[in-house]
Amino acid sequence: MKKMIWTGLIVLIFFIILAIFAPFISSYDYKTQDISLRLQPPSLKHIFGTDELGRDVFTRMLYGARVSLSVGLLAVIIATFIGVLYGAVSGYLGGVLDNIMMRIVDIILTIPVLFLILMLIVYLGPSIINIIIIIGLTSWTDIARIVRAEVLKIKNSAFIESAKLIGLPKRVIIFKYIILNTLGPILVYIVFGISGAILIESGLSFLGLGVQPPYPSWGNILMSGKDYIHTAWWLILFPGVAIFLTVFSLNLLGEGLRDLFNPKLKKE
Amino acid sequence: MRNIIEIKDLCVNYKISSNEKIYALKNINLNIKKGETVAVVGESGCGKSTLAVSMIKLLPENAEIFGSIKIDNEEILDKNNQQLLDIRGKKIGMIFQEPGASLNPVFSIKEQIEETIKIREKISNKDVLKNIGLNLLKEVGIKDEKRVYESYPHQLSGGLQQRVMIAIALSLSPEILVADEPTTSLDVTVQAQIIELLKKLKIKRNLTTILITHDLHLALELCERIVVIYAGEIVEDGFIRSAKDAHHPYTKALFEIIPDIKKKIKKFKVIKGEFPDMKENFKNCSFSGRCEFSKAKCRRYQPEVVRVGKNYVKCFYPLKG
Amino acid sequence: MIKILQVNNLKKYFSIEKIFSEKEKIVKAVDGVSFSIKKGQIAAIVGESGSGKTTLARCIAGIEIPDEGEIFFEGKLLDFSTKEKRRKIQYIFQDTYGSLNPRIKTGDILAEPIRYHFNLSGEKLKEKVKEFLKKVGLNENFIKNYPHELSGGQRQRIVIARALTMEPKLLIADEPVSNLDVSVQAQILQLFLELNLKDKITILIITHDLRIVYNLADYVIVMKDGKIIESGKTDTIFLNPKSDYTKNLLCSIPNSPYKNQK
Amino acid sequence: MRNYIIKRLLLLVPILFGITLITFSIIHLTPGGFTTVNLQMDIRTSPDSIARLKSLYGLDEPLYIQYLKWLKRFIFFDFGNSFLDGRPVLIKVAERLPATLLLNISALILEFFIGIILGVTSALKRNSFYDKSITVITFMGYSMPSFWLALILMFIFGVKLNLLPISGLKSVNFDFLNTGEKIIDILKHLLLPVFITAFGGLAYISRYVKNSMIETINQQFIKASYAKGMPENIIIYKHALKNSLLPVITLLGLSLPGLIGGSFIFETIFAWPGMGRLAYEAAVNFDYPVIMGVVTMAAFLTLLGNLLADISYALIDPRIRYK
Repeated sequence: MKKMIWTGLIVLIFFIILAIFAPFISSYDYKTQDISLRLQPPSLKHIFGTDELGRDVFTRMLYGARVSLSVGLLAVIIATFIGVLYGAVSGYLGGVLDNIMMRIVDIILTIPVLFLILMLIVYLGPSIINIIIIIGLTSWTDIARIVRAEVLKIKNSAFIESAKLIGLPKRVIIFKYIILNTLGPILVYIVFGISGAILIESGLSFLGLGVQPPYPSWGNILMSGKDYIHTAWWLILFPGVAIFLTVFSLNLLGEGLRDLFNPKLKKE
Repeated sequence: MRNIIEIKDLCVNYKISSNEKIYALKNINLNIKKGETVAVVGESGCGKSTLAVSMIKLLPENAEIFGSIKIDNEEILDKNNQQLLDIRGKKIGMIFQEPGASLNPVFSIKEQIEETIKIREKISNKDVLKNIGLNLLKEVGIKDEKRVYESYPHQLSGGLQQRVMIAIALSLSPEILVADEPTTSLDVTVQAQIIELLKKLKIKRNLTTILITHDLHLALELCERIVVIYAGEIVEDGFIRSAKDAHHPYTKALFEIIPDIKKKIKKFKVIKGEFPDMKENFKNCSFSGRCEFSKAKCRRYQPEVVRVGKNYVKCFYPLKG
Repeated sequence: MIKILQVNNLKKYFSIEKIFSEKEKIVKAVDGVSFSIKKGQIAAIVGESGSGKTTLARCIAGIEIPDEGEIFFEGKLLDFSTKEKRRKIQYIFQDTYGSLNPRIKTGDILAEPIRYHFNLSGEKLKEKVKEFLKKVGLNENFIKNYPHELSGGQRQRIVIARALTMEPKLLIADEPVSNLDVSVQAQILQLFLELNLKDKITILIITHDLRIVYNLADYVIVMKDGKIIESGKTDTIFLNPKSDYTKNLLCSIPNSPYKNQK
Repeated sequence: MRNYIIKRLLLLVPILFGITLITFSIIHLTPGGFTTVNLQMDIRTSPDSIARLKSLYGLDEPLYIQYLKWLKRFIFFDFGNSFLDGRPVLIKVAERLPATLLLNISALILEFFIGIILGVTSALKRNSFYDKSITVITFMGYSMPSFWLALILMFIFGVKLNLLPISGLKSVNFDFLNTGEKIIDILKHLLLPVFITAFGGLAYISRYVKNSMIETINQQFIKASYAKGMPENIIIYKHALKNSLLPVITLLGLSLPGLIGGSFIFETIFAWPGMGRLAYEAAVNFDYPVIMGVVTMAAFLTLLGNLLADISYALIDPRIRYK
């Protein structure tokens, strides 16, 4: 359990450092084209080779990491914000309102999310900001359900009833009792949510509906690579591995945290 | 009478991590004669349920088991799963606490009773099976056996569920019935009915009965012989009717903890401290930390089992009674 | 003696909406119950599962709102409008593990209500917390533990200590020992006896175990199907039970001396 | 039980209503949506033709009237005509439906079949090398971008080894094959997309089944079955399996939206003539009526799947059946 958390964290921190210090790590520019250098295989000069426009793939991946990671993070922040608020209100207030709010979630859940995203992107245009907002706006339902379930469970728990009986004020009950006890599941969701959002973004970019050139993202490097699959394997391999490693380590981290917050496992 | 159960130097440990073990049972020696009715009394975590399931070698994967258990002179611990089928159900029937959880919720009572008989007795005629099943339900005192037979577990009350469990446990006509806290989750009035039923069946079927319970008074209802377990060890074994017959300080305390309703004292006997950590393998008397009579010797060495009156007691300074 | 609690014709019905069946079912959990408890007594409500004993207790503690009837506490209609009034009746849940916030240390669990009700802080607060720990027989090292690090008996003591911090007049305990081992049971019951004797707290205990009642309570209320079957002084009820139901309960006690009289 | 089914069917009405409301809002309320982008997209469109188009689609009327009209057409499964070729959306979607159903249902069957087997076997061999390897492999599948895996497998099996076709539902010479060859041809085309669709979901299902199985095995009635002398294989494969697979039925319903939603990526990569690819093509060509039609149709299918799953669960579990 601890091993999973640490492995996940270390890989992630490594990627984050690469993304933040991209300009210091690579001396190339991500958008300067040089047709004379196009489709060069990996070498000491270009360790991940060059793409069809002669740009350094390694550099593009560094900057792509910025895009992919921040799209994932920001989209999840939006989703978490909406979802936590929605779920908490629904669970805390309960009754008819809860019933209506949850039926709305049911409805949204029957519409395949990716179709919804596809539709919205076409309407709004595939800018980075739009992608973040769209992924954020379409993926809050899971967290809303998790938070609602947790709040309901806690609300009906004996320890909330006893807190009321000893006359603790509402703010203490809300912060120290309800929020403190829902943080675990929310954190777990955030981690899994980021990996999900990164996958969605890369999928969209791969289809040309995501981040638009010249901005690099792991998905659109793959997209341009797909036409050169016979000749330039490095365009496919490296960005794919990067996405896989990021998502894998996020999922590892999420799994580890889920176990960590599971009181059943803790008691033993 | 011959011994139907002979347990010798039985030890059971549960591995919980690479360097931690729970010592659930330590050097258990117990002989039970055919037709005897014995209660195994102890608090939760003392190993009494482990003792019950050891008799049919039904222990979780992380268990290590040493020593010897003989049922009708046959060693149980050497048997593989296939050979154990001759013991489980056929020699020893077993019922558990929370009858609702002991029945599979997605099969009907009919299916659950009949499948054992069908597979083990190789009877496939539907009418014969049904007849056997209904008769079993009648035998355990179920009046509307036809309705119960077609029901699913969740449609029955706790008392009925436990009766069904007893019927299933008896379906292969075992010689021994082991009842592990059979009434703990039931109401008092239902508890009394179940105990009545066990008494009746014991006589009718000449069953050797072993009742596992935390309630000494309940044990006295059904059994002559009481075996008291504390922290994985048998501390006293014998014919105990009241606090006067108790020679181990723990047994005596158990009588006084919940005073019965014969005399009112408005005071509860308190055994100080908490139940010991079963992850330790004691080199001294396991009760010495809580015993009001303990002396330096008790805290340093392990007592041997001695005979006091009609009882066997594991204590350096057994009470005279 | 003065009546601390008076309950008149209390009713509480629940409707169970059965999702898969046709009609609603109404459960009369408490169905017209009247009784009173004197100050300084230990009273017990006894009944089998489904008798409505817990619902009745929850109505008195203000967790459930009764449908009909009235409850008087210290001569006045029950009222929890101020925190002063709230703290006088305390309730101990059957599920002790669930009634403690798993993410708060025991020291804090006890400090919270004291801080809020008595405006204590700093050293004084710490002293007070230790005092209550001592009162329930725990040493002060326990302030650093989380609930899941305690044994069942220790948790029950913390729960009792938390209720005591409110300096209640009436302490209601719902099956306080049913999940505990016999040796721990006795410790907790003895603690209740001492609290009643030394601190003069009136105690209302909900239980299914008549053996406990006999040795603990001064006054007994026997309930069945939401109604009171009989009530009276413990000795009277045990010596001379009037209803068949009570007689049957007494006979059902393991190793019961009533069995031979039947 | 009958009431339960009736209740579930009645609940469909508000949900369907909600779905139409959401999709309608998206077209009409999103900034730069249907009303503006589409009509301004073509520079050649004259103001006159915009007005004509607007009245053609009823866009000059108040929103709620538009919605009601749209709803009325929707009830009769009239999603309008495609902007691209003017053909009715319903027909276009219906043409693509079989391919999508073929892909998704095969993937669903494969996913659950393998997932259940993996879950049950690793529950029985808990903490063994086998269990751990299954966990790692399925977890990797779960973390792998499926389109990337698709590319790589296409490269290996299609391009390098030339074993499998990498695009479409059938070969060019399909019409000249006999029935047996036709089936084999379709199966060959199915293999890669189905495998990739199923692979990602394996982790989820196998872990669900494994946990459910472990939980069941630890239940007291399993212990009681051993105690009453049942042979182990009956306990595991009759008692434990039935109990632990029951909740999987609900999972089947729940995994539909993900499958259908995800299909547009695979369908695009493999040039699979299904609804997903239709949606993608419509999207890049701004063909709104088609997108709308696909989205509502997909939602409708999901709803139907969920309903079937819930009802069959209720039929199989006696705790619900006899309540």
